[in-house]
Amino acid sequence: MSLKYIGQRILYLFLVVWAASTITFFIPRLSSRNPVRERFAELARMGGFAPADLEKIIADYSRAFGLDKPLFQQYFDYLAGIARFDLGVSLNLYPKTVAMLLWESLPWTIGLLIVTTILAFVIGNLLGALSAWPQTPNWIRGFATSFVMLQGVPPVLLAILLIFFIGFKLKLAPLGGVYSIGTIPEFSLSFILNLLWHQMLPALALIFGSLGGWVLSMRGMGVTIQGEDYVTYAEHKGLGARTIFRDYYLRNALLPQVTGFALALGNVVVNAIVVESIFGLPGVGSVLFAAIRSNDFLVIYGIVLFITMGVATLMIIVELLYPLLDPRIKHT
Amino acid sequence: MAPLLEFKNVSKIYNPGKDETVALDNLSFTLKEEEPTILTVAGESGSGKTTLAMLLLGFISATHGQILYKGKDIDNLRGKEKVAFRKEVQAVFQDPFAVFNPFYTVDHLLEVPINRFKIASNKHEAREKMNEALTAVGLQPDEILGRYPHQLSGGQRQRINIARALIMRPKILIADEPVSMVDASLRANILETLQVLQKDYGVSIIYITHDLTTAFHIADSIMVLYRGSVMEAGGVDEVIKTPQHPYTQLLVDSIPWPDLNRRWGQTDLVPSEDSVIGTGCKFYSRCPHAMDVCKSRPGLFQLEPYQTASCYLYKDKPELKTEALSSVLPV
Amino acid sequence: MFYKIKFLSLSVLLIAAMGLSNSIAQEVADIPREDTLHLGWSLTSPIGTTNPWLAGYTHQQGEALQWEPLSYFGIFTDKEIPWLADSMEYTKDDFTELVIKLNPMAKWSDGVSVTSRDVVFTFEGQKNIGTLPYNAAFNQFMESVEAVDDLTVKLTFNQPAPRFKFEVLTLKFDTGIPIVPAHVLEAVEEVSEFEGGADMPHSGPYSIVSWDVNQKVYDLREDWWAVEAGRIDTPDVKRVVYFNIGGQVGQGMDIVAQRVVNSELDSALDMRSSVIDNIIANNPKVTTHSGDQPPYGYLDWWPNSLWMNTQLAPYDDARVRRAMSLVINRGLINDFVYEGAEIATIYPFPLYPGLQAFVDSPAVKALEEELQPGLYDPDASAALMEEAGFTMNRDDLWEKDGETVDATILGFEGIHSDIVPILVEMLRNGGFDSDVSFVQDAYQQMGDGVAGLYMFGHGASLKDPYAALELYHSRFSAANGTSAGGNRFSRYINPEYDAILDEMAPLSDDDPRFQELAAEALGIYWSEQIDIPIIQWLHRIPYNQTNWTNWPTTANPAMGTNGAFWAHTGMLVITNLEAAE
Amino acid sequence: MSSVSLNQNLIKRPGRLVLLGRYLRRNPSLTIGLAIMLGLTIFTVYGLLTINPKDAYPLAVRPQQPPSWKYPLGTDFFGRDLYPAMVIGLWQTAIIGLFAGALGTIVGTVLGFLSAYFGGILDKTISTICQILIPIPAFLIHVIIAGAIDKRSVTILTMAFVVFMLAWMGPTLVIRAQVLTMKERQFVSVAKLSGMNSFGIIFREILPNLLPFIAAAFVNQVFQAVFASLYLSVVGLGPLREPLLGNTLWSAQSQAAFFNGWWWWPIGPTVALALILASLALINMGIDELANPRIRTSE
Repeated sequence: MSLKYIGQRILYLFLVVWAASTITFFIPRLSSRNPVRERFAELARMGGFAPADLEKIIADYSRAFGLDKPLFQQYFDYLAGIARFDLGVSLNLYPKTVAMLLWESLPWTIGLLIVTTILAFVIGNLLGALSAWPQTPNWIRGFATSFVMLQGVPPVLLAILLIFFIGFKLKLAPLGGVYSIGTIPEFSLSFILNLLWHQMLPALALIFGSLGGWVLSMRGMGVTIQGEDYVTYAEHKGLGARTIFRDYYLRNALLPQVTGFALALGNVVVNAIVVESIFGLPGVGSVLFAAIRSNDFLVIYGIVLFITMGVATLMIIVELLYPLLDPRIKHT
Repeated sequence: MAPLLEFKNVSKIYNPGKDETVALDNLSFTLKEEEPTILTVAGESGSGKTTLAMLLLGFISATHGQILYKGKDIDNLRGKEKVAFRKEVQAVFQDPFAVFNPFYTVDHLLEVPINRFKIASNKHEAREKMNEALTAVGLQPDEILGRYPHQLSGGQRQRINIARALIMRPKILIADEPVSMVDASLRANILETLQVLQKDYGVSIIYITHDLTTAFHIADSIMVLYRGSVMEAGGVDEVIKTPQHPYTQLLVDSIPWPDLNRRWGQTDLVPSEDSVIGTGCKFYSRCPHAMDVCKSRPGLFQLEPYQTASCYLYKDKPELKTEALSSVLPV
Repeated sequence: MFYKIKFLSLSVLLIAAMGLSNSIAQEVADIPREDTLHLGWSLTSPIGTTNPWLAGYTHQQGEALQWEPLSYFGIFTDKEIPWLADSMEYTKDDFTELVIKLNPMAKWSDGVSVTSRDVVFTFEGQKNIGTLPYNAAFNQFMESVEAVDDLTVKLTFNQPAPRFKFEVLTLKFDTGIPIVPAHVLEAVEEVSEFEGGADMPHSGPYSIVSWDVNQKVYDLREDWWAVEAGRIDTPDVKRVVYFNIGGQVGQGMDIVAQRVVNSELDSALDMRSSVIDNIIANNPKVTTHSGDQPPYGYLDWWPNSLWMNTQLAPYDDARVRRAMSLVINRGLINDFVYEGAEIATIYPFPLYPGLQAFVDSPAVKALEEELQPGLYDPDASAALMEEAGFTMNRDDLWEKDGETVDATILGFEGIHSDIVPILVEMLRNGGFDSDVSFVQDAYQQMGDGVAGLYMFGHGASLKDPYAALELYHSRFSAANGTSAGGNRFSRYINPEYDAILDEMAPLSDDDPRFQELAAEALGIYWSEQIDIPIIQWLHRIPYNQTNWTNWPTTANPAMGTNGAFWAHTGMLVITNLEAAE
Repeated sequence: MSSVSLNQNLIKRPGRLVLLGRYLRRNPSLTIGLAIMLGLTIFTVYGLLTINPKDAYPLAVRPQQPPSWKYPLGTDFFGRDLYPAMVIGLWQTAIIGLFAGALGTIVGTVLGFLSAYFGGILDKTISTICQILIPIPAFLIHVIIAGAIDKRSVTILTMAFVVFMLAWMGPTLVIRAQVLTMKERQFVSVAKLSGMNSFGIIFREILPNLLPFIAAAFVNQVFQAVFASLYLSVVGLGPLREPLLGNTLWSAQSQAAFFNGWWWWPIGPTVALALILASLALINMGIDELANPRIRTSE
């Protein structure tokens, strides 16, 4: 793995972030909307605030947010800000910065996403690999296929159904939130159990929602690998089915899936946006959902950028680790 | 009259610059239309023999030098001449399966050239031509046509390939390891077919192989390449029976001759990494006779009327100009 | 497996640590559930922001428990509720001077007394700081403010300001100003950027003790001045939890409803009629402002109309506006959307006691008889449209010069998604080319007047019709292409109308001439159909009586405030609650 | 050898239909997926011919009615008959899916081909752009685009176009990779020797072999488009009055349909969406097999 290669990848990361920031910057500005004005209008509508001289305040704030500068000046200021990891200020939650919002919401999302993505990855890939493996009993195949069908049920709906039936009707799980109302957060076992207990349904909704994808792609991979000579060869060597499955088939089929892992995180975030808000979890998804609905543009940009950066970085990390998993690959 | 094919100081360099690879180094030879021959190009993988084929077919362009077909540079062929060149220079490739488009039946392989080169004027005639060609290579058209490639044996597929080439009545046929992926029992059959082509149809064949035994059986002359340069060339009899260049000796030595008294593989070919001295003999690092003088590139020394070697062991012999290589190749 | 569980709990611990690292937590006492009030609401304020003068401040997320006004208003009893001030009196007949007397017991939470210095500081700040919400009002009316003594403040106006005391100095619904502590804010350089923090001295009954993104926890102060001053009994509610359900964009209404049913929440944001219906069916302990009967809510000050830009064709033609009104079937709206409750309206203001008296007056009754503003008559509508030069095209839509009537209704999904689709179909059936548009920039489009038709509330009048009628004064009718803020979307211009309003301005609402003029103006509003009144706005808030009783209802108006715990008067609602047996 | 050929001569080659039938029997996922798709198509086409489209919009029928003979799928809060609403919703969802899917696939295929076949700067540019855009979650960009469009002009087709904008990179990279390996295959060289020009090689030699990949990309694109349209509806960025499946679902949710006991309201669009997405997933699974010649040859 050469320095030049790493340099190239870092350059690539920059390009990705630059592309994402450019898209997010310019597209909204193609429209005639003015987020500052919308924000104050929203306040006026909610009745919390009845500014008599809306126009003056809007002008003041537009100046404060740099919206009165020429577009390209704004663009370069924006890029310069990103370079300093300064993602700007939320209009809706002023004076909260986007970085603060991310910092507040990220832990709740990471916790949920890590657990669900890993579980979905492991279970999904195993089921997918099994369903492409000729010796697999039919019921496992059926099971795997049913998860593919489940993928057709959007996690949004799954979340609503889970809350209504498991939470409300059967009273087997809480109806949302991160912990029980009124519990004072502290570092105790009971509080942690409380936290875990509240993650159960959202995790289920997300796992069911993404399992099918893994089953499907792993299955495709498995079908291809099966035709490879080394699997045939291993069979002829008289290795046990279990060994062949694990060492020759699963391992080789899994490799491309690992690259998908980073990309999948990006997609999980999309599901998380809706699932989090349905469960009332204060994660990045909820923040983004609220920002989308109120056109809190800097927050939208910031989160889009952040997710993009995360996905791109993970992709590169996975790519750098790839030679460890697959000795055939060398980065030059 | 210009010769059919002429290589004039042809070199092919990949990635010119720091990491360049010289795939073919200053090669010259000619084939004459009136003297159809079978010329073997032998060498290990990486010797430049495949590059030679690609150059000849016009799939890639030479970095230096010229390849002339009937006196015209093949890179500059246009219109009718280009069509003629396409039609008259044909190839049979190593993998008899890969040449078939899995989407179509094997008919496709034969129909395309017939249509493109307007070899037949109607469907019936086209069918005739196909039958004729298939029969010529020893196949029964009824068994073959309408089938998918995976339904046929390797030997059948390779013969269809030759039939395809045959349909076009080529002047030159490049046979790139045509038998290496075919069952041993069918090899002789295919090689015979090639010989028939040369004799009966007047096709010059460039037979590319790493296998000196088959070369010995069918070729008239041979050119041994190592890292893009000619090590030894001449008549097959001369070169294979009395190899003079240390490299050819190694190659010949490693042939498992069916002679129990003959020991083979006595000397190991020790591959080495830091082999090429930019300006020296390319075989220097592996050569058991390496000498100081070998640090500069040896020329071709003519040993016999039909044998030449590029080695300082023979520096007393008269030196042959690179361009005159063909003079030692019998037809 | 065991390893996995360990890994999971370890990561949860780590994440919880990260998540809680940016929260406020003091030493928190154990307070049992029966002394705690759980409210489901939307929390968006930055953690630690309590200063009412901070840019972007809202009183709706528990802040109303900390900040108090000179006076509250009990809308359902039509009574002023003196608070930090014992009295506020206009001392001149032409409403140009106001004297405020403060309660001597009033104290900030750090023990410092509330004095006239705080009041003067508050008023001057409103006048000088551009970002404050009443900056314009103070600049328009206030001549000077002066501390006569520690407890007396004299406010002088530069013109008659009969409504200033009520509109600005009194807290009701979501309007008015609270008094801020001078001794804290004077020391701050840039008050609009000062966060305040959890321990900022305040006069209200509760202090914040724990705050993260999920909830805000307020505990009762033992030393609240209002109890000592005899304003109120010691509150039963020892702790208030504002739990973040994400508000109108967050957790779905149905799930919040489920949490109310199982008594996790004692109250939450307002809900649709059908949902309240089912909450009560699932848990009979839950009640509403109107008990367990529709309409389940109380009247908000925000009746909704279909507004029109009267400077934009074809809405510049009163016949078209009237024709649209004639295809709105208000009875069907009541049946479809509100379970038969009489919600549809013909007035641009809410029928609170003062306004109810106005519409019940003979003058208004006669006008209503004559103009029939609530009439549903498609034939009459068609006749008007033909008169206005429209013809019915092949799609059964009115058309003039090849253009259909662009009757796309702009509205807000969170609050209009039940009613607007119904209106759209009514208009379509009447031949108007209508569609729904719940765009995020709806309000801006309304303000800019780029589209024709908007669903929006009035939010103006509470006691008398002046504020609502003033919305159509041509003073606010900016030309097309400019922005019309503050709900003045009509851009209506009528000198005759303006003259009536100008005559009303200096008059108090108990002046008979005022009532006469108001009826005249309402007559013009109806005959010109400046906008199409559609519905009264109700707040339907579920009150779970499992833990707490004495919620404000029609039968038990308590101090007469509206029942919204998030409004300025929410503090009075909460402090009046009684523990259930 | 001769006995083998004799045998081959004796077997009568079965017709294409029979082969297709046999193939479908060996490939149950493709069969089931196609069957569901066919069912949905019949439902929609039959529905479109028989319903009164007006019934799919508010105030048409009595509101809040559970399923009955008169209203097979019930009616909703706004007085829409949910059966015609479902028919039209399926139709509109299909338009978005097919339009965005087809556009994404066509653009992807063309770019992939250009990029891989001609190489050079063109290839560098196209593949770099794709690689840069791929890690950016498409949905987020959809949101930004949809948020910036003037909402009154949002139609079913605009929505499809928004979805397409970021749907072409996937197919481009897949097709590019396939063409890259394909053009190194010897049958391409042989076709050249047989006198075929670039045009012929692309369309007659390479393209047919890519059909399974293109089909898989297409199915995948349609899947993504349907999903994206649902989520755009959910965040309120679609054409609201239209009974798009996502819109119906989300309006049911925002009217608390489950809690209010109007279970039939969200169930219809959910089942429909699940069936569409599941059938696409199954077809995708089936095509995988088709795309892999090794699997195809081993019966």
